[in-house]
Amino acid sequence: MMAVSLYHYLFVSALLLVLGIFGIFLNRKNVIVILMSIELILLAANLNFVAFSAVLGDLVGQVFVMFTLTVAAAEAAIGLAIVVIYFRNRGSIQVEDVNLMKG
Amino acid sequence: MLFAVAIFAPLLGSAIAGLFGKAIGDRAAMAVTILCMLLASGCGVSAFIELESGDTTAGVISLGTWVEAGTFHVDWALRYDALSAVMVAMVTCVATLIHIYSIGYMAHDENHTIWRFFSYLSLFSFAMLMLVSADNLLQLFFGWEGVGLASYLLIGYWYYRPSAGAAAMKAFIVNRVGDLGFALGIALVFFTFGSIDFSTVFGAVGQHQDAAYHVLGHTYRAYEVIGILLFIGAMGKSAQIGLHVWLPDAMEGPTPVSALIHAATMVTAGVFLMARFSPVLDYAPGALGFVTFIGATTALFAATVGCTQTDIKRVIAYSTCSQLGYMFVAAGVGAYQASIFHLLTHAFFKALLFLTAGSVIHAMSDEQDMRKMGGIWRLIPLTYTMMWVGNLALGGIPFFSGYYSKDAIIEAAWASCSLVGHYGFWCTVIAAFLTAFYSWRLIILTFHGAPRADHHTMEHVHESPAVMTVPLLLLAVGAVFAGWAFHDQMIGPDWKAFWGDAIQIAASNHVLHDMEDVPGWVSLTPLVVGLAGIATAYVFYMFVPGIPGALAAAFPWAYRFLLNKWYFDELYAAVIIRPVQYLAQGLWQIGDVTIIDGIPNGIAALTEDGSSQVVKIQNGSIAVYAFAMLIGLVLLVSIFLLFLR
Amino acid sequence: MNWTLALPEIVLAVLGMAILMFGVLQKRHNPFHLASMLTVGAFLVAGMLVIAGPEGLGYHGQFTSDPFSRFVQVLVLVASSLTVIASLDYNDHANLRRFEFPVLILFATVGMLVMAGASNLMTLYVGLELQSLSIYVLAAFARDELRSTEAGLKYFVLGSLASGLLLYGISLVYGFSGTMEFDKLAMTLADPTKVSAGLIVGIVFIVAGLAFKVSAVPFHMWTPDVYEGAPTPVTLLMGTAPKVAAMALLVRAMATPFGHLLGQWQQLIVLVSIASMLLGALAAIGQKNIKRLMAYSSIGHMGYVLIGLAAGTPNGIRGVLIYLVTYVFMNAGTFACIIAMRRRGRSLERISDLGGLGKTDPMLAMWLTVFMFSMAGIPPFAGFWGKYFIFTAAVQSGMWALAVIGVLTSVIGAFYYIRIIKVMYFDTAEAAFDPRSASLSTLAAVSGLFTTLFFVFPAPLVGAAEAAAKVLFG
Amino acid sequence: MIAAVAFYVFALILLASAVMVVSARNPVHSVLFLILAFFNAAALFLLAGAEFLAMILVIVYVGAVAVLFLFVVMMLDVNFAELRSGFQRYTPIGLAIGFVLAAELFIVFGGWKIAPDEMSLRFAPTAANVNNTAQLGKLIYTDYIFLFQTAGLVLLVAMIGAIVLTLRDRQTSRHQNIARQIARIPADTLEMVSVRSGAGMTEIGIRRPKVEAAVPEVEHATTDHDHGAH
Amino acid sequence: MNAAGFPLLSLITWLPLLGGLIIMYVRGDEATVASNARWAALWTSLIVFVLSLVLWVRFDPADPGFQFIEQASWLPQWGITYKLGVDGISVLFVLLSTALTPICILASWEAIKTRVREYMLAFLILETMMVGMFAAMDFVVFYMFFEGVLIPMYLIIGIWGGPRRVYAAMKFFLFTLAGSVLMLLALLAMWNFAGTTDIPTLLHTQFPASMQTWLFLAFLASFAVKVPMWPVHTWLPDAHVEAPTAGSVILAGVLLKMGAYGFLRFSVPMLPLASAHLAPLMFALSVVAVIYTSLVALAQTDMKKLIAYSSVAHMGVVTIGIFTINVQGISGAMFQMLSHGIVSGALFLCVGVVYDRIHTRDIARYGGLADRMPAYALLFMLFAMASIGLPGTSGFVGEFLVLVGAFQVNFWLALLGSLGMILGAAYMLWLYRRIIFGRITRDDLRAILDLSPREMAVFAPLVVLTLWMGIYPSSFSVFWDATVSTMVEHHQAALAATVKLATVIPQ
Repeated sequence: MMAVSLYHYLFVSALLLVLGIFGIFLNRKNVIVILMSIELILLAANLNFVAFSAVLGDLVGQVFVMFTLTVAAAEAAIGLAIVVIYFRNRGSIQVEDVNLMKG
Repeated sequence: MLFAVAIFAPLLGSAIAGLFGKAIGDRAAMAVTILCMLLASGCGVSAFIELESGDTTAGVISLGTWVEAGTFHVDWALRYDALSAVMVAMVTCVATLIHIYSIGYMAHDENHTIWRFFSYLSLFSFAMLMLVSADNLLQLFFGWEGVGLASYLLIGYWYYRPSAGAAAMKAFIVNRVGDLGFALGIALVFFTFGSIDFSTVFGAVGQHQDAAYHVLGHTYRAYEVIGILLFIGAMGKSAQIGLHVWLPDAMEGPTPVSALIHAATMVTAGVFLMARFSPVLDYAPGALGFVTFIGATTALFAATVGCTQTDIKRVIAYSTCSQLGYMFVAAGVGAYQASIFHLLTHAFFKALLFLTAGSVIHAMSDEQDMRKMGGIWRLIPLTYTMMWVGNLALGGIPFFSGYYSKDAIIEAAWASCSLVGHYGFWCTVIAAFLTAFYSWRLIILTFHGAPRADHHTMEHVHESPAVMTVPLLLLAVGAVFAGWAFHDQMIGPDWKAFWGDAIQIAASNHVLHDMEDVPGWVSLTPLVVGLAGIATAYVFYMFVPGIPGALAAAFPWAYRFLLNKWYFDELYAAVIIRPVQYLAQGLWQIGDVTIIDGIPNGIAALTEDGSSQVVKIQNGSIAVYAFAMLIGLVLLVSIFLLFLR
Repeated sequence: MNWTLALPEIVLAVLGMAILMFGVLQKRHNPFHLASMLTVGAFLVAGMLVIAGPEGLGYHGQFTSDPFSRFVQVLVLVASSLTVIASLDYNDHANLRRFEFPVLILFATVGMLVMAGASNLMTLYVGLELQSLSIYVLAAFARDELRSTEAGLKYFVLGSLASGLLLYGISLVYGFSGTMEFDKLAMTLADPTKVSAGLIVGIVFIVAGLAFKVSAVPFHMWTPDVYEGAPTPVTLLMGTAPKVAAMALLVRAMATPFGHLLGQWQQLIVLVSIASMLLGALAAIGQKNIKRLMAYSSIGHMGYVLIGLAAGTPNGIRGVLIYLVTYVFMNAGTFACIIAMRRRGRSLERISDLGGLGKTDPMLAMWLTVFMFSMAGIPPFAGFWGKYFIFTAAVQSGMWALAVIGVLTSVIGAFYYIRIIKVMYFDTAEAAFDPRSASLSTLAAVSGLFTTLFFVFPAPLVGAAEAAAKVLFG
Repeated sequence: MIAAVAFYVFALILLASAVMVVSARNPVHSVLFLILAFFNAAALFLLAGAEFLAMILVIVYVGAVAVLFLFVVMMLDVNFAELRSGFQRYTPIGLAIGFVLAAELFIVFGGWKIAPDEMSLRFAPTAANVNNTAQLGKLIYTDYIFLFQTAGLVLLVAMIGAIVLTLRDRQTSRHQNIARQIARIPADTLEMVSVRSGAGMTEIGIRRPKVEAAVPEVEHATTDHDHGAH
Repeated sequence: MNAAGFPLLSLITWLPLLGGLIIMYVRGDEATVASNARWAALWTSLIVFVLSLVLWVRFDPADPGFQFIEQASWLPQWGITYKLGVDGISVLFVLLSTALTPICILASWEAIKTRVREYMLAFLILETMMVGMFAAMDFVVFYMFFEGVLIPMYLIIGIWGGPRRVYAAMKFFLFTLAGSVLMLLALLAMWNFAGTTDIPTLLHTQFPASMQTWLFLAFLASFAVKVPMWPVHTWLPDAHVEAPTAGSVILAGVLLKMGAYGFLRFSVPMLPLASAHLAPLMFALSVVAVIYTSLVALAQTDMKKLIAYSSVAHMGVVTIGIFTINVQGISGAMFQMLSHGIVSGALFLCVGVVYDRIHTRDIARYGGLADRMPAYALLFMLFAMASIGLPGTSGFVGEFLVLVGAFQVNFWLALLGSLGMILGAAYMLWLYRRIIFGRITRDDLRAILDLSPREMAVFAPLVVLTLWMGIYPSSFSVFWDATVSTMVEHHQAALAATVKLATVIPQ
């Protein structure tokens, strides 16, 4: 079963979630970093699932992680594709440059 | 039925002249209206005679339902009794004469719409006839407002004159103030009696004596309130002090109009109303006291003003005002018969005076200012004579009609033995002096002395054509003999037989009886002061013409006070008209535009402002958007954890 | 295991792949139009399967087919079909004639159908992602347009964040309840002692994730920008079908598994609803771009829909469904009109471009007027009825504050709707638009007729919505 | 005990590398730290008994996703010197909000408990005697077939999306048209001429090789997007 | 089936829409379209009018309930039915609507030159909405038509209006919408309580006292704007000034009546307690409206604005009458509404006549028209006098009955409420004096033409009605007498029941 208590996992995942969120709205650099932050958020959720799955002795959590990973991969592919074409048009992927439309 | 014909014939004439006048031409319009009027007067007089001779009995002619709402039921109906028959006869006769007179007077009208004039005249006659023949208060109100409309139209006949338009408006609006009181009075009558039919109301007078009405924080007897309210209506129509301001201005209309509506008929509607409603008023002593007080004050006030006016028609107008005051004094002390009697005689001599004045004006090439007349009595002797006749009647010189009626009123005032009655007495006595004074002032200034008009005008002074003078003569007959002829029936020993149920008085009211027993000096006083007035006028204006000027110089404030008609117009302008104008502008510009519109406009502006604020956060930045989402999330989670667990 | 429960989804996916193959292999002609037509056909087939299909809970509690899901699915299919039809003309002119477009719409629709039938948090997530990913791509579909790609980027980043939060929420719910199935969740939560804070926080996260999809305040921030930037048919799609599906999902999630926690989430929905209505009404006022305006308008509309949810009664849900139906048609029609705004081949988006449309193109102006009045909630148009049933529910539940705020914001909202009418009819005429294509005219007319004549026979639709709503409350 | 130590180590490295992902100045470094984070997360998975997922995480994430990230970062050729470092203006309040969230989550986690009857809700209890991979496989291909297929669709969409967004036929690139190559016959391209000796090329009318008009097919929809919709 | 033997009310309601459809499909060049649209609209409205005369003939005045009832299933599960019918209160409003529409169409014959087809369409739609609203026997149906009126009216003001038409149209729309959405909530609350929106049922439903107050206030929000009552009246002058002549006519003639009709149909009979309790508020607002707006009218320089303000004052009299809740007051209010519908409509037409010739509504630009336009002057005089409330014209009866009704409530109410008699005379005569009286000074006025035969035809029915209603009003009041009496009885019974309840409960 588990080597450490569930709470440890939950704390780690919560911190990971917050870090991921910070990555999205605090950084000014690069859109790709935002994509990576999203991966972190998904990872946090996955960690939760795995931990709960272990504690509950239920495989459903792990199954969900499988699907999550699939979706995350697809998301990464599409996200990167969008970033690429955005870069082609804009010539920049700085976060602060993404503000053509507002108001 | 003759009575109904008398009433509706003028309407027919008016409608034909008014709607088709342009097509059929002035002459045809005149012919139609005058024919109709002749028919009406014929029928009216016959109806009166029939009633008096007992050939027919008083009654009500119903013409169908008018207004109906629950228990409020009003019919179109003609009331045929002594009072209405007298009035109908008088109105039709005087109106017919004035119609005829107008043919001559209006011949040179620059307006070229004489058909319109005659249509209005007939319409006026119709309205007045409806008024006097009404069987209920609402129909009376119909006629009441109808004469208001007709007077508006007639005063404003020369619509291109700004002053005429203003005067017409003033007349209507001031009348409306009174009408409001009248309308409220009608409502209260309904509220008290459950009906506004005269028969029902008068029949139930005894039952509702103790009815109370709560107003102004106090509870009054309903009859008193009814009396006051109806009298307010009468004040407007009969130009009593306070609401008299329209009458002098109304002289803007052609002179026959003045004769018709502001002497003989319309202004007497208020007096008629008092007489008509005598059964109720007799139980309202407080209201009657008020009536006397106002009437007496008006009589005196108008007489004083009449002494300083220079416009010939205005002098006569103020004398009308004053005489109406007499009538109200009579009504107020309970001598309704006397008031109607005076109304009748006054109709003749006042119409005569106005028409004579019209003849003078006609002769003087439309000059109305007495200061520009003088020295024409030889040129227009007939007019001059007629003026004398009229003024003798007005001044209450014995054996002329005014003598009988005026004396009766003054005696009645004394006989009422009340404080306000005595006030009425003294006021009327002084007014009698002043009346005589300004009447002869008028004669002297107009006809005697050196001609003050320019040469051109003087050359054209001529006697009026027969179509004008014949009515004058006929009216003069009335002015001379009406008093003598009707004295006995109306206020003399036969009054009960004459009036029948038309004027019902309470058992406690015995003024007519007491009148006979007044001291001799009371009966003599009017004559004495009248003669004194005539004498004073001669002294002032013929023998020692410097006195008026000297008096005016000695008492400039008094002179100006009188000349400016006690500053009523100015007072109203300052207290009512201008504040209302300011208020109107203020309510519009500040109330509506700024405040009331300001609120929705402000809300709109606020909304737009809010909109721009809300949109500000939408700055296009992904980070900000994500941040907003996160704040939202944290907020929701916090709310949950803090409040909703 | 009754696999036929998911037959419409399966058939649609298979057809989608077939169309994809067809598009790839077709070399001679541009397959865009044909693929679009085939897609519409596939939607039709799926629609018939939905209507004719069996009911029940299948796939081990992962997927369900009940009147509610079928109602939503049909509506989603209609909305998607309208989108595809609208895209025909637009893509022709915008050089987006690529068969992937309808195929992506089709797969997005599959995702939405899955969402509609989800009875398990896992299904919910996967369906949502299938739908979202397709639409991310569609938003950026005009890949040489900076605005389109920016829209795609924004939508993607924020959408991913939202689905990350949703996922995290699911994990919490799973962890604190031990199951992901709606039925079992409902069973568990029936016992108040088992309701832990973690569970509720999880629900909040889930609500946040779904609220993002329906663009409810404060998760709405992406909406105006993405609406403006995305190709107009995609905007139309985003405005209709996914909103319907996500709202249905929200409703089902709140009503079935979390139904016993009504007291808790109700307040949440009330807050979100009020904020959405206010923002939708206020922010739209100053807009000059009609697509942005529609974005704010949709935020406002979702606020009204959420009133129905907040009421938490079958009548409320009925109101939600009816509102969504009317909303889909109004939106589709409006966007058809927006797509028709084109002068000399150039698409126009400024509201002022509509100037004098009443003179230059009375028919288009008339339909747009109908839609605007309808959105403003003026009877007898369909939009009024949506609001009517929503407010009925609110009143029944005694949520007076919500109802009053709702009607007042609808007045503010009416301001900008009728301003568009004002521009069309009262302002001076500009040059006429290019001739409309038949597809757009048809679309506008169909939507317009539905919007106008809805009031004549509302009973069948209302009855269906009633039946659908009742399911959720057992 | 060892497991606990291992957990702390991995968890710490995971969080530290997550911090670095977010804050590293160079995106390449971020990607590398992301990879590190994934490795450590995989270790945590392993500690929790999810062996298969741990492997998948490494293979899929590190092997595919992270590499894809790296590839794109490199490809986009961003001038890193220009990248603004530092954080947004509202960083302090942002941090505060973040920490509030974290704190709330921590508080909430404290309330976790497992009730016996909740265990009955489990859909797929772990079996002790079957290994993790087999169990998962069995579940995915049977009970979760519907979602599994849907997930497949997700991937399909991702594929279509990536292609549709990024693939473009350049006008300048030349494609091999096999059918045309095969269909080519000598007569089309070769002309047998008898050459006089001493004659110049121009004299015998040969200027250049005979070439068909070989315009590349432009019908394909993925070309020509120079004019946008707006 | 109903007294007519066929679905008369539905026919009257929907026939204009059919005419509208026909107009929509008129093809041809602009002149042809315009001409065809005019004729089609005129004929449609005339046919509708003739049909509606059946109501006049077959209506049974002795029956206080609804007549000509027709019913169709609509949303049966929610107690919402498509149900039409008229009772004494509504029947004449239906007739008023159908009578004014052809007059309006005729009045716009030449005045409207652009987009004639749309104009006529809008008017026909408007007629449908108006008739439907007055004939509705189901609250939801009522609401649908009530709000639906906004659509054509908004367009009429906005498209064919004057220079500030946009502001006016927006204001009109938003004011009325803001009010009526609150009514919608009240409607829903009533439905929630009674389970049906059937008006006859609701009339006999007793709502709890506290609920009544809220419902009343919600209704007030809607109807007060529509009437309009002070202080939510400011949309009216703007809307009137900017609307085309016929739009003003309909606005004054029918649309303002919708609010008062709402009070009569819903507030008073359904919410007797609240009506009794809040009557002082209504009186206060009405009295302020009468005095305030009359004064404001005095300050106007624009003819239409003046008449618009006078409308507010007259409607103030109506609301006084309604809330006296006695037969005279309500009857007077009814009469005042009908009369105002005709008279103010006619006054707006009068303004339109000169506006069509001189293209200004500035009072100062006119003067001395009596000289060149005697027939016009006569008509104007008639309608001005009717507006002032001269006995013998329609305006008097209503005003006086309201006075009588008000007097039974309170002297001050009667006095202040009747101040409009004086002020009304003041502003109306002042207007008349400045337009008709005086000397002609301007050349364009010197060349002005008197009424054309078409205009005469427009005015003729109005003249007849004005006099008819003034001289023989009982031929109109007989329609509603039974209904109003019953309503007042019910009201008193309801109040008495409450008093009894209140005295019983404490024991």
